[in-house]
Amino acid sequence: MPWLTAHWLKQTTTEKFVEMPFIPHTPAEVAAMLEIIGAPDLDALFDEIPADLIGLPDAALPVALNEMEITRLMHDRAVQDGRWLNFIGAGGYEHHIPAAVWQIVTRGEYYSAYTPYQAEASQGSLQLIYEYQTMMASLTGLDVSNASMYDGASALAEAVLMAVRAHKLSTRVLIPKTVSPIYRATVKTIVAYQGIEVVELPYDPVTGTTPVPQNEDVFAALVIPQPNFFGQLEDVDGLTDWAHARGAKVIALVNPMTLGVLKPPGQWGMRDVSGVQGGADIATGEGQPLGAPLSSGGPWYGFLTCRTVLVRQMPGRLVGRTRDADGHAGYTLTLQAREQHIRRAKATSNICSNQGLVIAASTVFMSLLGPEGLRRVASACHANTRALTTALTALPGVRRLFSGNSFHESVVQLDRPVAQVLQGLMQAGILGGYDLSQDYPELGHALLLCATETKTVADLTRYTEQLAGILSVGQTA
Amino acid sequence: MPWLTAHWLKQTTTEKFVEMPFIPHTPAEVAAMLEIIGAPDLDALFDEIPADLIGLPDAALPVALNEMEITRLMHDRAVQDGRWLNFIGAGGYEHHIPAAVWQIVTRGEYYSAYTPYQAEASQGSLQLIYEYQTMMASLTGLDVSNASMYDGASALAEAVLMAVRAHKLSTRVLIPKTVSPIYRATVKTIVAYQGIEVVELPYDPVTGTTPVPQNEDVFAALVIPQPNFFGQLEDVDGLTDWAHARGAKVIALVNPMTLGVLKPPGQWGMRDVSGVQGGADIATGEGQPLGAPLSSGGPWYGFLTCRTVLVRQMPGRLVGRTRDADGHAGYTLTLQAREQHIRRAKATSNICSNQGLVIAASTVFMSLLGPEGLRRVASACHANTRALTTALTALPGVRRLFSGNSFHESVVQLDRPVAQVLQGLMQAGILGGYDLSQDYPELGHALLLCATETKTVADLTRYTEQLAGILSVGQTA
Amino acid sequence: MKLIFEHSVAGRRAVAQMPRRLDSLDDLPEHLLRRDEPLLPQASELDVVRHYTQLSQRNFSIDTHFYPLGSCTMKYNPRACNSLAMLPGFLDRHPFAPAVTGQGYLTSLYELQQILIEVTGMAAVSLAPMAGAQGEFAGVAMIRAWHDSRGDTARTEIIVPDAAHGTNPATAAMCGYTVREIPTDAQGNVDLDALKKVVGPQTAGLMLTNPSTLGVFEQQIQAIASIVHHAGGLLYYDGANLNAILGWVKPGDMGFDVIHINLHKTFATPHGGGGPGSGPVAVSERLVPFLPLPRVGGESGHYRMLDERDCPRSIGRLSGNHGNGGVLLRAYIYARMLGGEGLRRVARYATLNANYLMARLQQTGFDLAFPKRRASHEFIITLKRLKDQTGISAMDFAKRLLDYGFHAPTTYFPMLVPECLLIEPTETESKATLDAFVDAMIAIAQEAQAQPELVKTAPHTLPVRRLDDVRAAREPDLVWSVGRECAVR
Amino acid sequence: MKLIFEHSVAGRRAVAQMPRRLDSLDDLPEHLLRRDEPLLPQASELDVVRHYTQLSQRNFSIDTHFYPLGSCTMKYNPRACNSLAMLPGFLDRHPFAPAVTGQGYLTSLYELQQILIEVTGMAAVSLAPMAGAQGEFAGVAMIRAWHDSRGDTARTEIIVPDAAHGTNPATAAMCGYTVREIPTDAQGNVDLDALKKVVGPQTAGLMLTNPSTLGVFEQQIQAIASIVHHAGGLLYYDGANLNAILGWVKPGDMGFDVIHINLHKTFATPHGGGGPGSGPVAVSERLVPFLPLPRVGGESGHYRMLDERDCPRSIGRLSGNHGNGGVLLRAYIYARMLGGEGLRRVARYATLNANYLMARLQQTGFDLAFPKRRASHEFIITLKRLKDQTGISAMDFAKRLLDYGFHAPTTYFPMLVPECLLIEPTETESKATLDAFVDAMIAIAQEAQAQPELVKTAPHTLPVRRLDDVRAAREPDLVWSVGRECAVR
Ligand SMILES: Cc1ncc(COP(=O)(O)O)c(C=O)c1O
Ligand SMILES: Cc1ncc(COP(=O)(O)O)c(C=O)c1O
Repeated sequence: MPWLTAHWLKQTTTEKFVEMPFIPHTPAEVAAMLEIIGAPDLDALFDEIPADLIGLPDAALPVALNEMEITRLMHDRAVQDGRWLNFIGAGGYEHHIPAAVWQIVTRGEYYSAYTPYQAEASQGSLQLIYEYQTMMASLTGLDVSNASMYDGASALAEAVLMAVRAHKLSTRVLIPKTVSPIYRATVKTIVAYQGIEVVELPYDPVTGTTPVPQNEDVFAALVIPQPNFFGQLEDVDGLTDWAHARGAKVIALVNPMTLGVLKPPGQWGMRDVSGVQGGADIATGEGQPLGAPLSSGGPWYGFLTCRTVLVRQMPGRLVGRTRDADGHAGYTLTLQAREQHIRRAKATSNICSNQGLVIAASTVFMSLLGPEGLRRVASACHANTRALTTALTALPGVRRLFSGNSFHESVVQLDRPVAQVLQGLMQAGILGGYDLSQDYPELGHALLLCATETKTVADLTRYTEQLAGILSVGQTA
Repeated sequence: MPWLTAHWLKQTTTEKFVEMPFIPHTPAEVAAMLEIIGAPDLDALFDEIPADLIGLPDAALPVALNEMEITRLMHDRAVQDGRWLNFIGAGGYEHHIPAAVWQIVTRGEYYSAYTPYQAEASQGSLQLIYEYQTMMASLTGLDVSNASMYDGASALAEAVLMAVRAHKLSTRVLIPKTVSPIYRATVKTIVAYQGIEVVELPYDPVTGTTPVPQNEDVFAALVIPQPNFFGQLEDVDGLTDWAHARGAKVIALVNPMTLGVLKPPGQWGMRDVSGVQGGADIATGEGQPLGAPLSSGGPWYGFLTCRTVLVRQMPGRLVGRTRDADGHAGYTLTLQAREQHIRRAKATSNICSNQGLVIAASTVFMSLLGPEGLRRVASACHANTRALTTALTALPGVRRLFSGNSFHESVVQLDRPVAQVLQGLMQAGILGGYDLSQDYPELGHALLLCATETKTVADLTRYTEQLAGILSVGQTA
Repeated sequence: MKLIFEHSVAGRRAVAQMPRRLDSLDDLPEHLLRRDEPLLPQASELDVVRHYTQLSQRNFSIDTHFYPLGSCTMKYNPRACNSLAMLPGFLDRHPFAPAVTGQGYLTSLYELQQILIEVTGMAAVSLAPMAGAQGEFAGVAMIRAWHDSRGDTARTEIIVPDAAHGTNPATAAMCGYTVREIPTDAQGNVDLDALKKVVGPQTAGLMLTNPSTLGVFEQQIQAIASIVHHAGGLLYYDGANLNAILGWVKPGDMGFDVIHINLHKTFATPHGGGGPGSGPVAVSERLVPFLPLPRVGGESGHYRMLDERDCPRSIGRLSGNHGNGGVLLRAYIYARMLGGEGLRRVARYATLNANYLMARLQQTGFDLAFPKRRASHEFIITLKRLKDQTGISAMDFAKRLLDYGFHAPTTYFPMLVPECLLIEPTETESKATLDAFVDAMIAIAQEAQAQPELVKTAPHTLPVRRLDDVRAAREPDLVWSVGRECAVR
Repeated sequence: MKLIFEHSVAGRRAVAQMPRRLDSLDDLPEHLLRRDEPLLPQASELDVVRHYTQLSQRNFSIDTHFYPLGSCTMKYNPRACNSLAMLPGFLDRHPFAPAVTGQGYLTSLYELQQILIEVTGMAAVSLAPMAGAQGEFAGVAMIRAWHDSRGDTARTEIIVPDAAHGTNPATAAMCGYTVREIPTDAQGNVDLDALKKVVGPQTAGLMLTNPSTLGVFEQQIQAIASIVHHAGGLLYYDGANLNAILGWVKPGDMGFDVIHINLHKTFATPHGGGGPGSGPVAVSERLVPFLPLPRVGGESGHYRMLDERDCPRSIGRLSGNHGNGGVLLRAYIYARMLGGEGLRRVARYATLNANYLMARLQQTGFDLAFPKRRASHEFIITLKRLKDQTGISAMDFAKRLLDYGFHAPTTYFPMLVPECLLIEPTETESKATLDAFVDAMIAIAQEAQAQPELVKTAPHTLPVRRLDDVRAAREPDLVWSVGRECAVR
């Protein structure tokens, strides 16, 4: 067992675990059941399987741990992963999650239920999703929302597919380089085999935003990130109107937490460009900031909202309100003719299981925060990042990289390799941000910073002082 | 605010928190409500209170923290209290508690319900208590159980009061010195003003158990601990028969976890002492081992079971099964004429709130373990303590203090002050046991050890090696 | 529903929850070992999880229902208090682990002590009592210890108003005192003349709740205090109703010498279907030496439990450890989330809700027990008139409320008001909920006239119909045994 | 029940859940800011807790009900998996935090990879796919990448049996393939002749579930594999039904080249009312370079995520991070609690339960879709005869089961069996539960004859009666807005 860690070996014993965790059968019951079946023994139940396919017990697998043993092992591992003062954002954000959120959604009734196909026995999940859809549609300023996609990056890919299906004429999609590089990579994987051409748009090195392109062939959709990957605010109105004027769809890629204060995609554009309908057509993004823990990256969820005209292009599940036999309101999965279990090869997507429990958490989260809570959290993130950026850029060797407006995240440039500085900060228990130099070498020693509402003044000071220390050492050396 | 910790000050701001956590009222609602009441403002609602009694806001109290702030504060504090390898028992025992236990009982329906006075709206709590009563009665081998007392020590005091009420002739109660000193202290506090005389019985310094007394005046009850505070097994049969022969009641003080393997109190005695009814009359003890976390000592619970003839002397709540208007089974609080809210000054006790949620946990715990689980846990504790004792007493300077049988805990004697050794073990992250020299100076450098089922072979080895190291240093110095 | 025992199958085990094997007990003599098998369920983990999850749904609770149970302060129990008090660092600590391993815990408790001292206006507090009744015991025991310490052993009586909670007289009796009950006047105040008559050199003290369990503030409290003090007695404050005056009136300022606080009421810790509660006891200067043990002392970074060596005159210990620690942590977290101002707001809005609900019910035709008085955080209506007219009792009315999705108010307590409902909405309920409750009350009052049988046989929509309490007491069925299955729903 | 929005009151706030103040946004231009207020509830914490607690009680779930939903493997989700995966150390870690800060997490994932490799008999695995369907996507994309890498670009078709789950054809289409459906024979096996007819140089691969969604083991699997391989195609294994053969038959041994595993089925992670799932994809040696990213590599103490630099031929990333980490932890914990033997027992007892239930239902008169076959971990009954006799459809029958406290089996899937119920009891249910289910089935069959209306209009005891799906689709009401309150129960 070369892949077993030393710890694992210590935790197991060589003794055979002859009992059956989670299986309730007693020997007497097994005998009675076999008799009803008319089978001599359990092995007989596998007698239709070609004998040469049946394998022996797998010696390489460890013996069972009881709950006490696995508890100790996982506690050790969780403690080992420790507690860090985190300033990384870049698509995943540390926010306070009210204790009520996960206490409620891990109730067995939500946690251990299946997809609500039997509507009458699933009104809890269904009504909750209907409430979720309402919240997300309103937050993004669009008409309808589905019941979630896997995550923000894959949701963007589905939005691209949706837009291309809706456009019919072109399969070109424009994605600015100010969209997260990982999102761009994901889109490419997912749309790769459907003949879609992804064109990347350059950014202005001064503002870190996407200029309105001068000239473009016909294209199906433009993706507009807001705030963009650098935390810079794009000219969403100009870009929206430009794309609409060319008959393309606009896909807004947004951090939903920031929509407490930033203009919702449904209201982008509409500046006196006569004859052009304003507002993004589709909005998508990562739902994690609304109640999902960081958890090394998942489970999070992707949200997807759109205009009513696009609803039949929507992938994934939709819940609708209807009436029961007595005329009372009730909820059910609807418009299923879009989905794989009905439409099979012609479905809008192959998605089946989604991120149900995470949107349940998100719904409770949004209910607890309400419009004012969302507004305050977004503003606090902005204020904290602004304060941190100001403090850090007051240090010698640190400067703000972009002009223009940033929100919630910002980029600073250092006088030495970012990796080396981050290493130093880790000695002080600080995760100092996201190193941009791998994905954007042209930006030099660029560091993406994020200080959410979870950071206190003392935290910001600690970061600043530690960075000052690290940079000064380098300077004297 | 001299009593505020530095941390506290850092966590608060001087800003005024003008909003109302957990209070839902909006200004408009307050105005509408005052109008219905016919009061000009909120202050008017206090107008019957003498003005000179109404105080000003208390400047010494801190400002509110939001949930995010208190979460960080409490996480810091919990981490500060850390993780120790614990070998202390002495009345509180570290056991594995299945994850299901507290996930279930902290469901709002159990957690936030009141005492089940409205039976029809409380069948959940009531049926659960009926199940609990059944389990505890069976575990102790007696007829009935109440729905809990505060903890083991106070339950022992109530058992003493019960026995004295039942006996009518004497108010003397015999309590061996092998009962936990803290339990003895608690009994004294609680029975102090009811004219009860507590007589302490000496123990045999060789066996660490209570000899059958040679001669005693008439007394109401004898308390018999099993295992006793030293982990030694008392001659429960001999003591029971001796007390019964003298017309006294027997109160068994037991660790319920050990009843998976030790003879239950209801079966003590009965050795051909003709004409004497066998078995303890009352059993009591600390319920913590059955599913309550150590939690620095609480909330735990005291259990109390007895023979049917004593049920009207029982303090606390009892749940009975009855029928509803349709003849179906249902559960309700019963025999309330014993209790303070009916009988007032003549009640069996003043107890009102008990430890409901903890016995709920205990009921789920016992259901998960079943008879076999209890048997195995008790045996594993015994085997681990035995193995540890054997390993430690193989070290020079360590010897077993008592002869005879011990169970689950044991006493060793060291060649130097226990406090000093425990200090050394703490350097290695080990809490090495309970120092008996304060309460039993006559025993010398005596240390009470406990290794429950949570300890692995590696843990025992770590303790042994660390102790060896500490003792050897002393010897060379 | 079936009992868990009825899911039991011989030999079934939730294997993940037990050690892998049965260790040998060879070293122990046969006669000390158990021979029979205890009646515990033999069930799988799924059996157990499903049974207790389903069972939970047969409860009303704050998290699911409005629960206006008078004298019980059923306010929202913040979920953060639960999760933070259950962090592994807190759960895993042994009570006998050295203080240095528990500074996080001890700091929280020390600060809670300080908060309680501030809001009560007392000199010191002990967190040891595990519920209100145990706080009362500690308090009355301290009164007795104080008299004893002064050689004043002739004091044999405790005075208790007739409206008092049953724990008050029961406690006095446990402390060896004779109880002298005094009546209430028509306005719900203590009858001063009666008090003057019973007070004397035999008076050890008086126990009082203020606001009283009648839902009104005892206005003559200062006079009462001076009468009792003058006679050499001490004043005990039953703090069960502290929610009504928290942060506005300090029991210490009213002249009380000793007080308990029900943290599971005023400080929002859960009632847990019966407990655990927590009943810290606070005292004025002269009683400080007698406080029960342990208490948290020391200073920041070096807190520790004070014991008999630190406090030799203490009445002693009430339990094996230090109170209900997990409950104390929840109360502390709650207090910190409210802060000084927030604690003060509790009384203000609890009082607003009670007075609003009282006004609305009065305006819709219900009879108040004390129509001339302000409500405190609770109030009483009496259904005597309805009972006389229709035969519908307070109990019938209460049961019918359950059908409307509301937990019933407290019934038949205090006993001096006939057919009474003691209603305590608490500050965490919204106007919309109170209005819905009024609607239900009106609807039932109409049903009482139009379809009295419907009310008399309520509830109709709960897991069981009206239960036979008489049968329960007459033929006690307190434990189950094999073969005792019976018809269930 | 009311919607959460109907509890909303302008200006109400759950204050403890938000920063104390609104920080200034002065530095931002007006035109980028929001002007209107989003439609989120304005509610108190109690409003929210009560609403969602009550709402939860309107769900069936494993924790409350037997849930024999075919093809979904609704087995017990151990509670320890939940609490351990949610330890703060795991929850708080940022996905971009350096690997050195996540060795506890990465070690668990690495070991999970190894466990999956062992039980599937494949060469390597990627945990990245976030559900079965995404695993399928990754698998078919790898098939395509492999053909492409060999310059074999003429392969444009994926073969799928008619019994396949909808995700199979949908996935093939997403990967740019044309779907060729092949029929099933009377015994539930793939029609080999039909297969031989469609296979050819245009065949990229075949997707198969084995045991199939018909509840039977495809016995000719080795022949199928050789036909497809011979034609140059690859074999995809839809692992949704792995529970039936876990530890006994390895997909790798059957000749599959690529496989996904639904951890939320076979590995007991919760379905969460729709997700999150997890669909790791495993491959034989030749496809290893194409596995999706990231994957966990490195060695003990130095695990890290492999990326494009490590695996330049990968089909790429499927999501922003590394799959559903929290789900992966739950699956890992489950696997460790079962151990090698326990994993093997899963298939044995899942199969026992299915065959027992099948035998009992057959013996009481129900028609099996494949009466001559063994059940795998699930089986199909057809109610066609009943429908013809009484007009009671499989859907009616299913709805009536809800009244009896059982979740309905899967209805109308696979589509080729008329009026079918696909029944999967799973290994964690007891004989007593299966027997109770049979009793309910018999009772409903009798009702169908005696009181058909009762069955046709079921359910009768749930929070709502039968819902109008047609209306839902015809007049879509997908979001709420103020003024759209309607009659509720
Ligand atoms: C007025 C009053 N005093 C005392 C008590 C006793 O408190 P506990 O139940 O915490 O012992 C109560 C509890 O209901 C009460 O209402
Ligand atoms: C046979 C089969 N294949 C694939 C899937 C899709 O899996 P997922 O829902 O995880 O995407 C399912 C799920 O129901 C299934 O039953």
